[in-house]
Amino acid sequence: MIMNVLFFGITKDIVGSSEISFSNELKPTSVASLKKRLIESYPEFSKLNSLAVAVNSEYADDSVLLNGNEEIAIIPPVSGG
Amino acid sequence: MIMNVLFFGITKDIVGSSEISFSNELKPTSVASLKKRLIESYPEFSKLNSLAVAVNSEYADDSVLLNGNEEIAIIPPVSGG
Amino acid sequence: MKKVIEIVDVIDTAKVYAELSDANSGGICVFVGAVREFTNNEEVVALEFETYEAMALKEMGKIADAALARWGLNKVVIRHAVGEKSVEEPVVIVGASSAHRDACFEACRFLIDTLKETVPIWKKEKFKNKTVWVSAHP
Amino acid sequence: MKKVIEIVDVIDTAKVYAELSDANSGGICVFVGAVREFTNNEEVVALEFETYEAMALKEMGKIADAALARWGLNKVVIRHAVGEKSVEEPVVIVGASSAHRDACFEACRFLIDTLKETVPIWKKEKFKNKTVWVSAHP
Repeated sequence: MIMNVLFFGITKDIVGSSEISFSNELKPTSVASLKKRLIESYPEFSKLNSLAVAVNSEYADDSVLLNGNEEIAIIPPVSGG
Repeated sequence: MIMNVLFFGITKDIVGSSEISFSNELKPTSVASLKKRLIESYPEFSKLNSLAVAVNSEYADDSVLLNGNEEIAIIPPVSGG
Repeated sequence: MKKVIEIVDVIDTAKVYAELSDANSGGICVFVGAVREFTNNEEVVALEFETYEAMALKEMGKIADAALARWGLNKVVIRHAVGEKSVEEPVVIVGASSAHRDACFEACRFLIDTLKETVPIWKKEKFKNKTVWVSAHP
Repeated sequence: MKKVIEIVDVIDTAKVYAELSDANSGGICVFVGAVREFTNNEEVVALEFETYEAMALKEMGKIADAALARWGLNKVVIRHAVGEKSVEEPVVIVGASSAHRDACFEACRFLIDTLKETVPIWKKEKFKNKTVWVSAHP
């Protein structure tokens, strides 16, 4: 199983793709470690006003653990309306 | 010249007409005296929540003088909306 | 036209957005007052509205001007219906259009609150066995 | 249907009144957000909206449920547009329908304020010479 992560808005532009995959041995095991890895790979992420993560389309805080079967999405600052 | 007074809403029902006329010698000379005369003739008026008078389609307080050429209307409690 | 002020027989709710739309408006707030089926647990058959039209239009114009000035609005609509209205029918529509949403919400609330206080329109509630002029008596 | 929750390509403002109308509602409040021509004195060519649709619909549903419960509303509508929108085009419409007007005004304000805080929708402002993701950076 690979872990897919979806990107939207400015994070999609930063990554240059709407989705990236982590292969088995590189999968982050928590929301906190996912964020840390993304910021290491894409330093631009640290300049954003906020960076949230959704797991199975619900906001998930840093402590949430990941097993790799979830739908994971990166949520930059929202600006609807 | 006679003075015509328009009635709306519940005051029209009380008077039984949408308009009454005062002949020359009986014309009230101020908003206050008009109200006094109406309350004497129609005691039901004194039971209303409020009784306003419009002169030339503007709210007019008791001190406003009347010469008989104005458009005069009796404004019971409004309830639009 | 910055303001639309009307007394009408039937309110067309569909056109109010076009009337309030403006290149400088990011926010549009509209309030519609409609006939409710029950008042104090009594079933309402219909409401009947009458007005002193010349004065009502003047007072509605004053309310619109006050709101335009106070909130720097781009557009205002105040439209009231007269005649007999059944349950769910719209009886009044007011709307404000402004750069940001604070102004249009506050202005819209002001429009309906002030209309109910000052505009010479009268409403009779028709129940099954009686009719009552609203607000006439304590 | 007590609530209408949708992401659409084009918002039809004309149908919202029918969606909010209810025999028990004396008040209906609607807010429309539209594209303004100028942002900080810079001319906007268009706004481009994108969404994480599955999550956006879920979050919009939570907001509607919270408003229905808190204000005892009869009906709620939350509808957001995606894609490119030009000046004066509606991008969001929210509405609440209630027995009395206090509730629908407060609820309508809550709907749009909370939508802007929590719903995963992103807006890019397109100016003549640049594009900017709104709120992304300090």
